[in-house]
This record gives sequence, structure tokens and C-alpha cells, in this order.
Amino acid sequence: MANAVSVPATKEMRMQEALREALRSEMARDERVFVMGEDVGLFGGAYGVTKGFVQEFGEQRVLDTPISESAIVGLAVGSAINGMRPVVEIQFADLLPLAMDQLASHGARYHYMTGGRVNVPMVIRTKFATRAGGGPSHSSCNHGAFIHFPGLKIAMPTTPADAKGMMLSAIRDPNPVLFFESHYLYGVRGPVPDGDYTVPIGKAVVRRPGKDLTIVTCGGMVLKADAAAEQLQAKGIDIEIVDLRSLAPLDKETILTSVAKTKRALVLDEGPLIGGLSAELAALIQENLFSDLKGPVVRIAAQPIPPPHSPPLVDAMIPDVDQVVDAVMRMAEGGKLS
Amino acid sequence: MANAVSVPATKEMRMQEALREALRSEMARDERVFVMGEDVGLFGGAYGVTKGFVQEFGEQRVLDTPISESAIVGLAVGSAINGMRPVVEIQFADLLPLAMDQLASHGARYHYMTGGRVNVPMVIRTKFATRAGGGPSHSSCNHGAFIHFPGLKIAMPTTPADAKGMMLSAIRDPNPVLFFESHYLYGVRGPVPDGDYTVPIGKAVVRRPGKDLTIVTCGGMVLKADAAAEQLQAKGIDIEIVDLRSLAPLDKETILTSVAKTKRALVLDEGPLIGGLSAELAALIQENLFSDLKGPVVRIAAQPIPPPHSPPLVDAMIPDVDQVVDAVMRMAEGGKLS
Amino acid sequence: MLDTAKRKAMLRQMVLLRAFEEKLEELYQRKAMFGSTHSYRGQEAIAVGVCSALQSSDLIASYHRGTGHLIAKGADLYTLLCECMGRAEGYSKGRGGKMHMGDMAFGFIGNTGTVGGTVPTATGAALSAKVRGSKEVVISFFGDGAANQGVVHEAMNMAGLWKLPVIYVCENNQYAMTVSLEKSTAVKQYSVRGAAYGFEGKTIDGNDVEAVYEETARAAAKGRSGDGPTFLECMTYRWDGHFGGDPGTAYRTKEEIESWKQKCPIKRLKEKLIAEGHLSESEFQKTSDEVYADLAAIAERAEAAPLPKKEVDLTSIYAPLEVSHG
Amino acid sequence: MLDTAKRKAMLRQMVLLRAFEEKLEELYQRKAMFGSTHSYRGQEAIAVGVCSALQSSDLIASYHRGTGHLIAKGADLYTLLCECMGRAEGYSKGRGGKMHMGDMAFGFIGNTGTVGGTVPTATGAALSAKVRGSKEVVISFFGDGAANQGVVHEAMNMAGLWKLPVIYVCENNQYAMTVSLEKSTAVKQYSVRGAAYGFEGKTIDGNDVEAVYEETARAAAKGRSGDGPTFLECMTYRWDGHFGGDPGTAYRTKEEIESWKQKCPIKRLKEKLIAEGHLSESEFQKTSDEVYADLAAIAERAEAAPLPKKEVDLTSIYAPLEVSHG
Ligand SMILES: Cc1ncc(C[n+]2csc(CCOP(=O)(O)OP(=O)(O)O)c2C)c(N)n1
Ligand SMILES: Cc1ncc(C[n+]2csc(CCOP(=O)(O)OP(=O)(O)O)c2C)c(N)n1
Ligand SMILES: [Mg+2]
Ligand SMILES: [Mg+2]
Repeated sequence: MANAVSVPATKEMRMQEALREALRSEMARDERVFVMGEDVGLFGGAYGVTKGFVQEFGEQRVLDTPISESAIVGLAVGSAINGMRPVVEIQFADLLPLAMDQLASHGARYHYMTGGRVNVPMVIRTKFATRAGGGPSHSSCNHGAFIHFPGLKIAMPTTPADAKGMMLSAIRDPNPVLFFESHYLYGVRGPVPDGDYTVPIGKAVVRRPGKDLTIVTCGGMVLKADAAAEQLQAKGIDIEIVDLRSLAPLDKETILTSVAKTKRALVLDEGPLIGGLSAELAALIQENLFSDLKGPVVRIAAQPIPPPHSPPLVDAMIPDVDQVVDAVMRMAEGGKLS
Repeated sequence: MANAVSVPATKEMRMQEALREALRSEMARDERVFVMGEDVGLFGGAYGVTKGFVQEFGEQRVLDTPISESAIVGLAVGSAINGMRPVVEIQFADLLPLAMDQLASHGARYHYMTGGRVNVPMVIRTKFATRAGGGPSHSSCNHGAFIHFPGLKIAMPTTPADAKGMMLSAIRDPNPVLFFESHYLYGVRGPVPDGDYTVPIGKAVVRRPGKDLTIVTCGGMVLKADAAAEQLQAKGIDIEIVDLRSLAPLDKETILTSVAKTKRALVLDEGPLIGGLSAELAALIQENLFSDLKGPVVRIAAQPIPPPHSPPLVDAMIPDVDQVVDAVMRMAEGGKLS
Repeated sequence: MLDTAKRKAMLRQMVLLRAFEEKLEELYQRKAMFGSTHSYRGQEAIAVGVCSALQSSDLIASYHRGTGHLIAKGADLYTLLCECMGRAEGYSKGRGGKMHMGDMAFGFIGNTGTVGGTVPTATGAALSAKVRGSKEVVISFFGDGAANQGVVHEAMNMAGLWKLPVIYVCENNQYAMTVSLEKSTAVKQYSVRGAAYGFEGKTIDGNDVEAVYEETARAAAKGRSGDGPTFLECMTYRWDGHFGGDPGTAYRTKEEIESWKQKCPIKRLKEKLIAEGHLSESEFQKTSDEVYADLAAIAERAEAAPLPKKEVDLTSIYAPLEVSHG
Repeated sequence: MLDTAKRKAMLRQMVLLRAFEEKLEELYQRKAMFGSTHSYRGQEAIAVGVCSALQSSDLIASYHRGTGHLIAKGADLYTLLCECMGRAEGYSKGRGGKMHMGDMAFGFIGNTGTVGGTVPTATGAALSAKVRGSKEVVISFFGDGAANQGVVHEAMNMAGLWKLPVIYVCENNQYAMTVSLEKSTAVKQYSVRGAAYGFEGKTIDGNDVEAVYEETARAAAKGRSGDGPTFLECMTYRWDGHFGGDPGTAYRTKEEIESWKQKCPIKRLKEKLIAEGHLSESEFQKTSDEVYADLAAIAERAEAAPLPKKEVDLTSIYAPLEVSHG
């Protein structure tokens, strides 16, 4: 053939579409894969990810469930142990605590606690993001609690391509994978490679190379970090952005390699400040690179309050671009922080 | 009177007894206080804390419940909103995830999310500790997950005196208080002041003063820290121990004052390493005291695996005294860590 | 039997509940309301029938489709509208929105957006009533979809066991979002579940406000006299989509929706009162116009009210300690 | 009807289950067993009756009082004893102890120490059987106390809805730890709850191993032919305390315990077989002695087996990725 060097063909699409493509192709490829959750059938899932599935794969493989989050996860665990590959939709992250026991004490522990005799290959998809109008029961970012429970893998893709690639990896993983999909990112378009494109769980990526300071972040915050980096570039500060993509296991190597180079780190998280992902990242970095660091690892995270309803309260709670820019300026300018 | 300086009278007792004394006196003093949980009646609670209560206060105020952790907490929330002061026993911390939604998304959020119109004055008591024979469902230390949910207060007393004093404060607090009682500490005796003795929620204490290095810890780990400090004293290293007592709100002032003085910090936690209390403490300390620190904040915590059953596996998982001693020696000796 | 004045008051209340949802829908369309609506149109007889049968010391707990319950129990319309629009003067100071409020001043324990989440709360409030020996009765409102939540089962078992003064009002509008009854449960009527917890379960016509009133009054008397809970399943239908923006027709036929509109609870009582000679069409129209006009004026005020400031008050998550422990 | 050979095999199995618990008790007393025991003595007819009616491709999920179920389903005694004693060669390599195991090689989905926690797991395994069109039937064993857990309710509703091939075997030994039935539920028999989920519920004599067998066989045939779940409530009694160290007498009278010992399931079948002329006292004694002796030898081996090393393998929490994705 004339064109021997293969340039992977891509298509522009939204994250929902990328997820749908991954799920759909995997359901076609592997008949053990099935989908369950509230409104995943006729309605196509609360965010349209499983649109058309019930027509294509039938009600046996696309199960609308009662409103029973704990048993939804529990049945997924049981079906996974007995040979299936369930992909569950939990409508939003606030509902995960309802299934916490089945997820963190059952699904996540079976492999370890049976001495490796039992595997639980399942995916739990959920949407998250703190946003106006959601309020305390519909817009929690609680991924930071789940990293504390050993045995779960946790994915949080930022680009449509990663969404597809990580979803394929998640379904094929013999372990339970909690898959966080950002409300903010559902609508963002990007190129997605065709075909059997996978992105490993557990590998971060340098989203933007830079030399002065590393921002370690994930999910929708990657976009804010990038916007901040653009502003900072104009001020002569060269930011490197590490997009975690996986929160468990954490890709320590990529994180530490970047910070070892830039010697300054800011961690940026959409979850509440205390005891979550931002704490783990800050602890990890200073633990490993203390003598290289030119200043403390600075955390920017959501304020530690329940997610509020009204726009100004939400705006005050979640990290914004200005806050990142200001923090970096303080870190870079010397003074107490440098 | 001759003896005008009042020396508070104390009695020696075990932590269970101190808790019982606090609960009992508060039930006598305030008829809104009642107790509910599995086996709290005739059996006196899984660890004997409510022994004799049903005889003294009757079945109306000492309720044996069905095995329904979520509704136990949920009914406590409702009864608290409607004028009572429930004190709930959840037999062990592993069961908290079953009640996670009612605890973290309902009880903890009502005050905030109703604009302060509704209060939830309740106490959830639970036992914890990773120990041989408990295994993956009976010996989890998951306090690190709960500090991530705003709106809860979290107590973890170390001494019988604090157990009494904090229990009284917890019952009188207009907020939900999650009260962690260490399995290891139940049997430890200590002096307990008579009468209406309270210890505020939210205040740490310097358990052992020292000048070379601060160990920040809580619960059963305070005893291990102390044993390590004794050994280190013999080697000429003077350890200060901060016993947090409250995990939420954290007493930043006491922590930071100590580390600002010693300039070296080790955080020691019985919960699993990733994303829990130890991460928060390390992040917090380096964030505030980076330029004072002579080395990184070192974390010693349980290994990030589910709690195992067999003694050698448990011993390998949870922090021990030697590990603390070794870590301090490395921190103090210079080299990469100093 | 209900006297005419009471029935007229209930009719007016139902009109108000309907007017309120239509106002929210309008605000939603104009993006003046944050978050979603969950229209109560078609279900008004339940909130009004239940709350009209209560004493003011009785309590209610509600859920996401909760505006009707609150108004029927006595919420202040201005404060409620402020909350729907995220205003600082709202019930929750804009923190909760219409799905997250609570105010014991008018016997409203709370609602949340977690389906089934307040059923244990209501049950616990009833436990408090029992332990204190008060004569309060508690209403736990929830939808058919909520009946399959685990915590609902747990709470009902306790209520049956301890004979708590709680009435479980299951508003069976036959759909949970887009999932129909037969796709989410194997039983024909949820009321059979009463028997699973040792108490009475009954299915009634939820569009008949008088029946709802009578059954609530009976169940409340039972609860007050220590005879325990009642499960009241009220069959009804929501006219609109699940939330603002959902036309509600992807999973329901136009015919089905239309047939239920014919069973309108307002029309039903109105026609009955007219047939009995207690009401005229013009009198009804006048009442209705008044209700709509008053509400419009209040909504205008609420819309003009300020949003909260863009700031986080970290102390807001805890209630302040009381000064004395006396 | 059950033939003699099968009934004799079941008798022997029940003796083995009893011997096993007595061995554990002995090990517990000597502190050779880590964690607690949960004696199955008195309940043997349930595990044996149920598992004898299954095909080897059928599955079970168990709970904390689970040793009997496992043995009846075919667990290896040495590996099981190793796990009880925290040995490296145990089912879970010493990680789980007797409350946390699982091995699909003999159709054992798993057990955990969380009351009610494996009921959804069993139900999910049945969902898998249905989706795959296999003919597996799944047994979900649980205690009376577990019946009040929320997730049990949720799972049963789904099982009824989707007509899953699962049999809920509720071992009603009338106490949950120290709390008696009447203090934890308002219903007289849990079997009424079948109706709350649209399937059959039946209460049977759990000390009659033949009845347990027959009912299981019937329910299994029903499940296999797509007619959905069955709730089998087996009335029984645990002879011993809740766990090792609990004499079990603080909340139960000596008379009650004694009266149930008279209803011993082993004695019952043994006497029946003797009365029918199929068994002699000495033949029974011989069988029993054999069972005890074999077990003692195995336990001795297990006790001599090494503990795991004192080390943490951080990779043990995840199953390794498969090499090829086919
Ligand atoms: C626990 C939980 N699961 C799922 C959702 C998403 N959700 C919101 S409303 C709803 C349907 C509720 O149905 P029903 O209880 O019948 O009340 P209705 O909306 O019909 O009034 C769902 C699934 C939620 N809010 N909470
Ligand atoms: C969810 C949960 N709550 C509480 C406990 C503590 N606990 C262990 S066994 C038990 C009683 C269980 O009773 P039942 O289900 O009847 O089983 P039995 O012990 O009688 O066989 C309790 C309360 C637990 N292990 N799990
Ligand atoms: Mg509904
Ligand atoms: Mg029992």
C-alpha cells in the first residue's frame, strides 16, 4: 500500500459519544458485557450514553432497574463473579454512598479477601461535578473518599479519546473500576481514534509540557488549569500540567518525574479540601521530593462545605482559573512561599 | 474550708466504664437523650458500654434495633430534628458504609442545607481497630473517609478521661458527632474526673512534650507513639506527641504550634495510607510550615489493603513501634530526609 | 363528612399548588430558577388532602417533588420562591434549592434530592413523638420509585415493630423518571408491603381529595392512639415530564396522559361542588384568578430579591454550640 | 421420595457439620483459631437439605455462620480448616478467615461478615445465570436478622421483577445475636415478605432435612424453568451462643435451649432410619466415629500448616490484567 505509515484515523465527538462508542463496541465484541442502571433503557441513561442500546442489544442486556443503588452494585458484583462483565450506571456521584458497602466492602475486597479465588470485573459509571442548581444531593464530588478504599480502580478521563480508551480498558479489567464522568466534560468535543483504542488504567499523562511549575489535576479541572496556564504563559511562567486520568492506582512516576523537573507543584481538585485527593497528592509529593521543592505543595480544592444550590455560592466553593493564576503568581514570586 | 484549692477527684476506670458513666449521667440529666442500636438493651451493647441501661431507663429509652444500619442512623437523624438527642451504637466501623448516605449526605448536611433552620444533635458511636481475627468486614479503620464529608464532627478519644469528657460534649453538641472508640483502648485504665467533666470537640492535646520532633497521631496509635518516644528518649531524641482527639474539626493550631517548634513531623495513623487522615495532616503541615521544616513530613499509616484475618498479615499491615522508631531515626540522622 | 367551607378551602389550595408549578415552569423557561423543576401538576389532591387532615403540630417530610407538600403544610410562598430562585432570603438561604429545605416552625422536617432519603427521617421524627409521648403524627411523602430503596424497607420495619405514629404516603404516579411500574417492581400495588411490616396497607384514589382527606384522618387518629403506622398508596399521575425540559412523552403515550388529565383532581372537586350547588363557575374563576394574581406578585418580589454573596462561610456547616448546658 | 442411600449420606453430612463446629470450638478454646466461631450446631438440616438437592453447577452464597453451607456444598476440609486457623494454605491464604471466602470451583460465590451483604451477590449471580441462559440455580443463605437489611429488600424486589433463579433460604434461628424475633420485626414469619416482591414465600421446619430437601428441589426446578425465586424460611435454633465465648443464655432460657435440643435434626433422621430398619445404632456410631476421626486427622494437619509470612503484598488487592483481550 502507498501509505504505509499508519496515521490513526480519528473522529471528532463529545465525551458521551466516545463513551457510547466504547460501550457499544465492547457489547458487540463480548457477550458477557451488559448494562444496568436506572433509566438506561428506553431513555438511554440520564445523559444519553446508552441511547439506542436497548433497541440494539435487547432488554436482557440493557436493564432498567428499580431505584436501589445498593442492590444495583451488589447484583453487578454477583453477576461479575458469575461470569459477566456488568457496566452499571449510577446517575450521579452523590448516590455512591448508598452503595458504599457493596462497592467498597464487597466488590473492592472480594479478590483480596478470597486469596485471589474470586474476581469482580465490573465498571461503575457515574457523573459528577459541583454546579449551580444541583445542590447538596445532586452535585457532590466525592472521588476523594473512594481513593481511601483499597481494591477499587478509579478512572476520571478528561478528553473524549481517553474516555473511550479508558472505558475499553475498564470493561476488560478483571477488577472493579469506578468510572467518574464530569458533567462539565460531557459536552466537550475532541478527536477520538477509531477502532480498538485503549488507554491503560493507572497511567497519567502530561497534558501540557512546561518547566516552571507542575499542576497536578484531573477531570474538569484540567481545563481550568489549562486556561490558567495560558494566562501564566503570557506572564512568562511555563506550566506543566499532569492529568491524572486514573485516581487509583495513582501514577506516582509521572507525577514525581514532572515535579522533580519543575520543583514546584500545585495540586488542583474539584473535591472538597479536607482529606481527599488533593491531600494525598500534596503528601505524596513532599514526601518524595522535599529537598527538591522550592516551596510547599499548594492545594487548591473545593471549599469543605456541602455543594450549594445558588450560583454565587457554587462559584465561591469551587476552584476557578483566577484562583489558580493567583496562587501560581504567589508561588513563583518568591517571598514566604518560594 | 481548710483545703481551698480544689483538686478534682478522679476514679480509675476503663474506657468503657468512662463512656458508660458519661452516657448514664447524661441520660439522667437530660430526658431527650436516648440510646439505640443492635444489642444495646439486654446485652448492654457489643462492648458493654450500655450495660444496665435498659433496667435503669426502660425500653423506651434503650432501644434494641433490627439489623438496619442505614435506618438506625436515619431514624436518629429524624428523632434529633424532632427534639431528641439520640446516641446510636453501630457495632463496628466497617458497618458505617451501610449508613453512609444517611450519615454523610443527610445527617451531616441538614444544618447547612436548610440555611441553619434544622439541627441534628446526634452521636454515632462505633468501635474500630484492625486486629487479627477481625478480617475484612470486622476491623476496618475508615475514619479517614469521613473527614472528607463536611458537616460531621469526629471524635476519637485516647484516654478514659477524654472518652468521658468528649462523650458529654458530643451529646450536648447541636451537630452530628461520629465517635470512634478504639478496640485496643477499651481495656486500658486511667483516671477519670468525677462529675460534669467535659472536653471540647475540636481541641487536640500535647500528650507528651518534646523538642526534637512531633508525632501527630490519635486513638490507639498514641500508645505506640509513646512507646516509640520512650525508646527514642533513651537514644537522646526528644519526641512531642500531639493527640488529635478530634479529627473534625482538626485543631490546626495545636498541630502547627508543635511542629513550628520541633521543625520535624511524623504523622501516624491506623487507617490505610492513601487519601486519609495521614495525607491531610502531611499536606496541612507542609503547606503551612514548609520553610520551617527540616525534612518532609513522614507518614506512617496502615498499608493500603483490606484488613486481613491472620496475625502475621495484620502485623505487617498496621504500624508498629519499631517502624516509628526507625522512621524517626532516619529523619533525625540527616541524609536525604533531614 | 367534610363541610363545604373546608372543601372550598381545599379546592383553593389545589389551585394554588397548580399555579405554583406553572409559575416555576415559567421561571425555569426564563432561566430565573436554578436547577430543575419537578412539577406536581395532577397530584395536587394528595398534598392537599393529607395536609388538610393534619393538626398544625403534626409533621411532614417530603422529597424532590415537594413544593406541593410544603405549600399545603403552610410554607411561606415568598420564602419558598426565593429558595427556588436561589435567593438569599430563601428557606435555605439559597444553599439548598427547592429539593433541600426544612423548617420545623411549620412542621416541615425536610426534603432532599435522594430518592427515599427522608423516609427514615420521618420515621425517626415519629419515634421522637412516641418516646416523648407527644400526640404528633408524622407524614412521610414519597414516590412509587422510592418504595424500592433499602432504607425505606428498614424504616418501615422499625415503624411496624415500634408502632410509630407515621403515615407512609406513597404517591404512585406510576413512573420513576422514565421507568414504569411494571419495569421496577413485581407487585401490582405497593400497599401489599404494609403486611410485610405488620401494618395496614391500602390503595386509594389519589385524585380524590376527599378520599385522601378521610383516609389520612383515619390513619392519623390511629397513629395518635398508639396503633401504629399506615401505608397509604395514592394512585395518581404527573401531567408533566419528570423534570423541567422533559416532555414526558418518550416513555408515556399521549393517550395515557390525556386520559389522566380527564381525571384532574381540581376539576373533580370543582364539578362536584357546582353540582351540589355550593359553587358557581364564576366564583371558581374568581378564586382562581386571585390565586394566580397573588402568586404572580409574590414571585415578582422574589425574583427581585438579591442572590447570596459570592463567599464561603466555613462556619455555616455546624450549628453553633449552645452557651449553657444547664 | 428420597432413597435410603441419599438419606444416609445426608445423615453422615449432618454429623460432619456438627463435628466440624465442635472441632472449631475446641480450636477456639485453645486459641488455635483466630477470630470467633459462629456455631452451626442445631441448624445442620438446612445446609445439608438444601445442598443435597442441588446440582454441582448450582451456586451458593453464604454468611458469617457459613461453615456448614460450604462443607455441604463440597468445600475441602483441610483448606477450610487452614483458613479458620489463618494458615497460608487456607481458602483465602489467611486473608479472610472463615467469614470471608469464595471459590467458584465448587460453586461457592462467597461469604462476608456483613449481615445481609451477600444476598445481592447471590441475586446477581442468578441474574448472570438468566442472562447467559444457563440452568444454574443460586442459593442465598442468610439469617433472620439479615432479613431487615435494606439491600436484601432491594435485591429481592429485583429477583421478583426479573424472575431470577434464586432461592432465598432464611435460616430463622429466632435470634440475631441477642435480639429475639419479636424485638426486631413486626411480622410473625418472614416468609410473608415473598408476597411483597411478587413471589412465593413458605415457612418450613428447618430441622427436618427431608422437608428442606424436598422444598429446595421443588424451588430449584421452578427457578430452572424460569418461574422465578422462592423465599424458604426454615425455622430452626442454634444450640450454642452467637459466637465463641457467648454462652447464649443471657437472652434465652435453659428450657428453650433444651426443648430445641430435643428437636435435633440428626437425632430425628437417625431415629427415623432406625425405625424403618435402614440403620442400626451401632452402624450410626461407626459412621459418626469415622467422621470425627477423619476430621481430627485433617485438623491436626491444618494446625501444623504454616501461617502466612509477615509481609504485605500490595499487588494482592488487584487481579492481574489478562494478557490477551481476545
Ligand atoms: C437514590 C436516588 N436514586 C436516583 C435518583 C435520580 N432520580 C431522581 S427522581 C427519580 C425518580 C423518582 O421516582 P418516584 O420515587 O416515583 O418519584 P416521582 O419523581 O415519580 O415523583 C430518580 C431515579 C435520585 N435522585 N436518588
Ligand atoms: C450489617 C451488620 N450489622 C451487624 C453485624 C453484627 N452482627 C453479626 S452477626 C449478627 C446477628 C445476625 O443474626 P442473623 O442474621 O439472624 O444470623 P445468625 O447469627 O442468627 O445466624 C450481628 C448483629 C454485622 N456483622 N453486620
Ligand atoms: Mg413516581
Ligand atoms: Mg438468627
